[in-house]
Amino acid sequence: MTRLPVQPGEVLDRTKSLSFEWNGERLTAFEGDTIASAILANGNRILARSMKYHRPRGLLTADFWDPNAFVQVGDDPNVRSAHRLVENGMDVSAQNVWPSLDYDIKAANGVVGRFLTAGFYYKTFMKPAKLWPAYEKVLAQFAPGGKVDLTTPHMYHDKRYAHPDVLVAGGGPAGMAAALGAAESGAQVMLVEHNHHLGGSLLWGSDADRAAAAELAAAVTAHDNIEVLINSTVTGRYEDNWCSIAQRSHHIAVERLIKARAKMLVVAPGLIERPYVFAGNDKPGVMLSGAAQRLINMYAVKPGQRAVVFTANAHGDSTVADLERAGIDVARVVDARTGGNVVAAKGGSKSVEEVELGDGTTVEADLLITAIGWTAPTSLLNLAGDRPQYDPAAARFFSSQLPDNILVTGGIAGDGTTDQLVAHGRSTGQHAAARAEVVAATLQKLTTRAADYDGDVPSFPADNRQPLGRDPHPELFRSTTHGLVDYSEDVGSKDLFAAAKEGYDSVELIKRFTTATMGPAQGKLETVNTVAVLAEARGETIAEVGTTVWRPPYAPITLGALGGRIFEPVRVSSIQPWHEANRATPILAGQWVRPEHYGNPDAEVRNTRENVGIIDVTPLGKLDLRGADVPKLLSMLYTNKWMQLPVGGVRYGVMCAEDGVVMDDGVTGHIADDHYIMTTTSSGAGGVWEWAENWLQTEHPDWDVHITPVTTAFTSINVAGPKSRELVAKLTDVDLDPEAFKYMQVRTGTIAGVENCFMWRIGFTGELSYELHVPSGYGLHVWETLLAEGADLGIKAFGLEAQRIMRLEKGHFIVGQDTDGLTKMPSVGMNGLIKLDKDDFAGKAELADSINRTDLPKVVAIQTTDPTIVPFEASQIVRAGTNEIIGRITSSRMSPTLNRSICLGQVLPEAAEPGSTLTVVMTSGERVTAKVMEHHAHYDPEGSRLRI
Amino acid sequence: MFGTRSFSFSFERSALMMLVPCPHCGPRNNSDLRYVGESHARPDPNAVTPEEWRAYLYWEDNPAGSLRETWYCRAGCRQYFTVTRNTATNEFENHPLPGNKTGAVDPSFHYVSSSVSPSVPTTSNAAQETETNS
Amino acid sequence: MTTFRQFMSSSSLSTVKDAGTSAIDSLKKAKSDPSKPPRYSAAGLLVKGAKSEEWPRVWREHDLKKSYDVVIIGGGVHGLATAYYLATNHGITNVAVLDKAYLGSGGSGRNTAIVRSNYLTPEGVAFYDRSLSLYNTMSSDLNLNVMFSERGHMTLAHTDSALRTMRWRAEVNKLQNINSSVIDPQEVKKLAPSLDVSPNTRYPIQGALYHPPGGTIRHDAVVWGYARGADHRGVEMHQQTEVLDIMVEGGEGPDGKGRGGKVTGVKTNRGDISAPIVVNCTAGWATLISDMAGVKLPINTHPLQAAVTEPVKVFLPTVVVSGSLHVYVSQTDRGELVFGASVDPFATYSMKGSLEFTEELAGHVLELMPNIGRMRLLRQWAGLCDMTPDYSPVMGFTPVEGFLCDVGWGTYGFKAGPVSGEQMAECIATQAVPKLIAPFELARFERGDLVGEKGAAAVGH
Amino acid sequence: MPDFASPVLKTYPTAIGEQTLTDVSATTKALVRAPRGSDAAAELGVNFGSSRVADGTLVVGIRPTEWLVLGPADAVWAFTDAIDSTGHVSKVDFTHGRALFRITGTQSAKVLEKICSLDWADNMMPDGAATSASVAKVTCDIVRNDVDGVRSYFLASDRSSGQYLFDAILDAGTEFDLGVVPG
Repeated sequence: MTRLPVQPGEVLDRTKSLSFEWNGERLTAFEGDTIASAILANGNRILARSMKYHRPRGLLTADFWDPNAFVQVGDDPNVRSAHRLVENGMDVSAQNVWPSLDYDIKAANGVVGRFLTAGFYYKTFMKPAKLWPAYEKVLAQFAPGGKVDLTTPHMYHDKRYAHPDVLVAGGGPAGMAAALGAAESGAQVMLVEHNHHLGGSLLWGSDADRAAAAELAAAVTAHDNIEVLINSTVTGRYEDNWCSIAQRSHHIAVERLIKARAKMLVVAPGLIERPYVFAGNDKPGVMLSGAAQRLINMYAVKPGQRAVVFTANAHGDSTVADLERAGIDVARVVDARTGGNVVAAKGGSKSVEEVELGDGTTVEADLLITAIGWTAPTSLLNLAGDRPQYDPAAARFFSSQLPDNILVTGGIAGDGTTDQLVAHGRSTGQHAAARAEVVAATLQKLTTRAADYDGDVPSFPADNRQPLGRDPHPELFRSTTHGLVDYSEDVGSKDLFAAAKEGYDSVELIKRFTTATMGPAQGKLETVNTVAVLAEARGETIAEVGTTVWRPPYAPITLGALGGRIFEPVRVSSIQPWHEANRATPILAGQWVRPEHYGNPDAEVRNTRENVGIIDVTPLGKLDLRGADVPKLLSMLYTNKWMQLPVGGVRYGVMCAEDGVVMDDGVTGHIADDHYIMTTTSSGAGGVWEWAENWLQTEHPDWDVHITPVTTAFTSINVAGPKSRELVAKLTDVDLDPEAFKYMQVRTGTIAGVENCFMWRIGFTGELSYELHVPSGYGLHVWETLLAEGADLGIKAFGLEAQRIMRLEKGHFIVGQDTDGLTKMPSVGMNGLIKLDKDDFAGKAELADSINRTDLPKVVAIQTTDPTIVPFEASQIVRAGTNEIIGRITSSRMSPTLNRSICLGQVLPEAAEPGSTLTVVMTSGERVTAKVMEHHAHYDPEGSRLRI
Repeated sequence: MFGTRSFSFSFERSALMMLVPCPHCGPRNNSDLRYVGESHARPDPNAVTPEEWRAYLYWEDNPAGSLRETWYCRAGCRQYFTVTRNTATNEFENHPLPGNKTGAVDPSFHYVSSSVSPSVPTTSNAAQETETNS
Repeated sequence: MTTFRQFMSSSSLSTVKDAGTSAIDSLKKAKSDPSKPPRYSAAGLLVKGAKSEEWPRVWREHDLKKSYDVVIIGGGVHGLATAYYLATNHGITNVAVLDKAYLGSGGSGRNTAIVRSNYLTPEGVAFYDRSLSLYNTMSSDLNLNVMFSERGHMTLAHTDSALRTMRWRAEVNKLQNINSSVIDPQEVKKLAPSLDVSPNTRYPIQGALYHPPGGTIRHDAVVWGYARGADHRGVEMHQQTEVLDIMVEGGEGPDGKGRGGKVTGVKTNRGDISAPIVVNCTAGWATLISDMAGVKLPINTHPLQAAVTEPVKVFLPTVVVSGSLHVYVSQTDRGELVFGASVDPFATYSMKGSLEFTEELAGHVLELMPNIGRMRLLRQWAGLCDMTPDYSPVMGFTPVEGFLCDVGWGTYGFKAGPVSGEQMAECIATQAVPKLIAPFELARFERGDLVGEKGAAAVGH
Repeated sequence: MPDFASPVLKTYPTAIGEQTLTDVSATTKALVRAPRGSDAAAELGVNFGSSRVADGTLVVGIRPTEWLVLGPADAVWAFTDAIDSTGHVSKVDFTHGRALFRITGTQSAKVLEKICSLDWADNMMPDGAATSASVAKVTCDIVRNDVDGVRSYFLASDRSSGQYLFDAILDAGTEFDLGVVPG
């Protein structure tokens, strides 16, 4: 066991013992242990094997960013074992090992490593080309990472929006002080800490550090204005301080996404300790000073027996005392500030055994601690447009230009004692609160619904904060030997030198060629060393080489949390309960759920043609138009004329976009003086409404028209069939006499006791039909009354499929099916509806030209020679004997009425003349002949049935 | 392009969650609005050649900088309005939220609304079938 | 037909005449160059590894010359392929490729590296099929492994209407001998077991267009391969070289630019270059470059976002696309899922990623593959796409003589890189528009004859 | 006349907690349009973004030049009939076009914050404030209308999405024990 006695700062609850499995072996842990600390406490050192060479790896940073600590936990791949807490019964296993962690065959890759330089695969496997797929399969075997379990259920993920005055990213001393400073100034604060405890680096520091952390944490937790989110990460900062937060600590969701519009963002993530590049720097036992301090002070784990400490700063220095207190023999302290250096870690593959120093001596040790400097995690600042600048004196990057709604504090802003950092944090919080007040006031003043804001919006206060200093720090990146730069990707400094020599010598090219910085830590450990090594290879400075752009998210976030609960609105008509009770087969049409049929669409067609059928057509778009200028609007939207439509009249129209392409069609009825109702296609309802508003608001604001979308205010029921008049007559007070209420007319009245209904006679199905529009609160009542009253007439409900068949029998085209995004109006055979003598209408200029064109395809009715053959919709029409496409079938069905196959199609003009013979290519490749018909309507082309 | 003139593609998708200065509602998340496109005056259809009309339909200014453009406040006030945005930075002229730009707040923030040309909106249904890159 | 050399010799500019001769000279030089760099091979790797030797630069650095026969603006796949084929197929090697950043820094390095040829229109199919065949032999042609992975490409249909469009595409494809067919949900499940093909989902999978020859490729390698190949033949690649202006004489616009004008060269941040032919091969900045010549384009610039997850063991063998859900996904050999979507809904030159994209993407991916909710998104990025009204490019000549465009590639540019380079090279060398790219000429917009890919894209339901 | 059928048809256990959701879709809703500065606008008495109680109705300025009048049928029609109709004024019965829900409770804003990106802080959405926004991807008209000093909001959506929206709100309210109270 390597568990130490109780440590003063440990975060373990030793009264609660947990057990879990590690590669099939049962291990114990205390509550508060991370998976990695528990594995180490049980005497293990190796957690994983590396990606390419499968080298054994132990802890390096012992925190979230550790590149060597990825494990599989049950069905959860790529778990950060140095961050994830142990839970009772967890099933943890090593990833990327075969057959086992201790013995891995692929480690043989390491032997041939000198040939597998970065990017080697670009230079081989070109020939024979046939063999590459086989090579590829082998390469894929080497894919790192855990396993996805294809039986994992879709878990519950919550989301939330927030509007904090001040969002503080980072719960270390400066972050906590900033939260307090802001909250004490009256701001609503959200404080987000990446780890499980507030306190940051104080947690693994001295007794005084921990006391300071505890005091701050207590104050933060007690403050009403501060919402604390632990084990949560600000993963991104987007436009206008739109910030994403991954919360891994909420009781009802495994991980949830919070989207915060922060008036001010305070970035206080601290610093990330940077590894040193030297030979053997990935051997188990080589770790950063923070790792050793966390293991000893927080988790009471003894990381080794005999240590060499390579230090360039106070954190390294203080680690020496921690090691000694833990009973570790500190064999040598090598001070970089006085010229000391570490050249190589040597030993077997599973542990450091001796350390070669710059002075030529070799020291036996199983632990090598390095403390050589920092990476400033400026990711959130980059996302805000900052371009951090390198300061060679401090050996790290600092932000250079921030927008006014972001402030930084803590280690990312400078150095200082705990007191100095806290003071800077507090004044930053106060300043952030003052700025947030300005933003809040501006938003309140500009937002119509908000409370009145009296007086002038204040200006941003002057920034009088005392800036933090910058401690001098030696620049340490690479020793005199080559070593790993990117542990996750197995990319070494030698690879980077080689790539630079080959011409991949800009920071972006070298990243792409070698994959350095592309791994799970996304450069947090690797980027600065990569840049430094490249600078060395090029003989330039770090500033000259520049840095790569950090991309979001700051820390990986699960797809589950991002997806959240899926909001996919569903729309149903008021008759939906009846459809469901009568086992309608549903079909999705956009957001609408509609009945496709009730079992037998052909029978539904026949019954409608013989008796009477009803269909729920509620999704049909309906716009209520009121005002003196409605006819002008209609004239503008439709290609035909509308100024003379009398009250009680209904007219069909086609709408074109400005490029002459057919956009929508439908009928509009003149209900009363200055009152019309327009119908649109179901899918076009929203678009036509916005289109009409656009004309009214931007081109003709002087016109008096009010548009109200009433698609679902009315439940729409089409009653069709020779007996429809007889049926409707039983229910309504409207005079249905054919002379009083003609085809293409509209009437208002009462239906089945429901007032304020309207109905019109139209004929999409080709039969006598009345389309009833009743207030939706009574839609189901009217539907059921129709069925009851129509029982003796042979009434049957019909679905969308029967309607499609009947409309095809009648040859009505469907916008978006028989037309496409390029079908101009002259193609659909309705040039009579294009009224170029109107002063203006949408698409006029284009139609004026295209109406004379002879090369536009035509929509035509088509029948196959063999009446039993129904070509699939989308079957191509070719020039006989060739593969040259001259058209396609756009709609096709077997007509139950005509007992033959019927089609609509688009063909080039050369083949569009009635009687032309066409060659249709079936899906099977077989070619069949077909004929272009004289009329679009296959059935009752004179329209006698609907005028009775 | 979104078809002011005639074409349009999917817009019921969210992008950068920037605040768009709606002159009627105040600042709103852009997901509440529909982007209509560059604002171009509609020529008199009776006085143009086909080529001039197509220039109106298809040519774009597409500057990397200041652009006059039209938005529709779809989930809010349902008004069309025209604003100026810097397409390189996505900052609106007279940005509603102080602090995004370095510098002082402009308390005299106001909006300009003007006549713009009509567009064809698509519906979500049509948009759903829009070909994506693949 | 005027050939390139006739065009060159008929030019009134003496520098151009010089350039014309130098084109031939450099061609000869390339053929006889004894210092040709070593080929890449496994044996080479072994030898270099054993001797710890270095490889030579993948492409060399040069001082900017005062004149070139052809200046190509944009060092992405399109520009480099154009240069490569100018040199390889036409012997024109006095060519400069200029890039304001590093090679492949634009769309070429930001796309999701999917290739396919199952387009809707005959002209689209023919074009992309040629591109796919060039990709197929690219590794050996360029002597650099571009890791073309012919893993099949599946476009899901969630509605009747989408299925109809898939059939349409399949039928058109079949007539042109493209391997493409509509498959049912059970076949979908066989090809990609992680997909949920049950009928009870919000967007049930009703079938798919399956295209076995489609797949993925290592996009950066394509850039490097063309650059290396062009370099071997004498083409000069100039990184960090930004074009500030294009010099045009005699046009009807301000400063002699625009219709009727003639290109004389470009101004760059590294000095002026005279050149009789300037080719705009940029994406994202296409209108800014063409504005410099006074040429208007029907293009708006929109960002296209992409994202990648952490790696997991390979479980998704094909490319999966859902137009309805705005998502496409494939798994790399490294185990990462690479995601893309359709373009963002408003024009911008900002390439910042957006949170909403990742939310929508994840939500939709989980609709398709409900079991991968524990995978983690690692990185997101965006590239710029130049969108045209008909989802088709603008290629070939413009109203300014000597100024050619290969732009407007929307979200399809990477797939088309090789064939575009090949055809643009032919267009430049022969001074005539090759048949394959004739449908994409700029003048179609003035005629109101848009290319039919728009037809499919706008088919409603 | 038959009984009005609400778009919310499922049945739910009655709430036990303090946070409640109620389907009030049967409420009469009149949509009134009047030009800026008209007599009608003055009689309606509120601007876009706010609401007031008048003669037993709630008058809501839901858009520029557009008002929604909510209440019992008699009161709504009495109020709207009395509005001056001179000029370009229109009145549409919108009762059947919209689902209408009321969510009440001290945590009601916290529930809505999970499905709507609006800032629900008191200064940004005071009692009486009105706006419209996307709630769980459905566009809703929203009015804050506190009950005895307790936060309460009306949400009106397209009728056809009513059932979906009702369930989405309930789901978001799970962690706050949101429950249904019959209207």
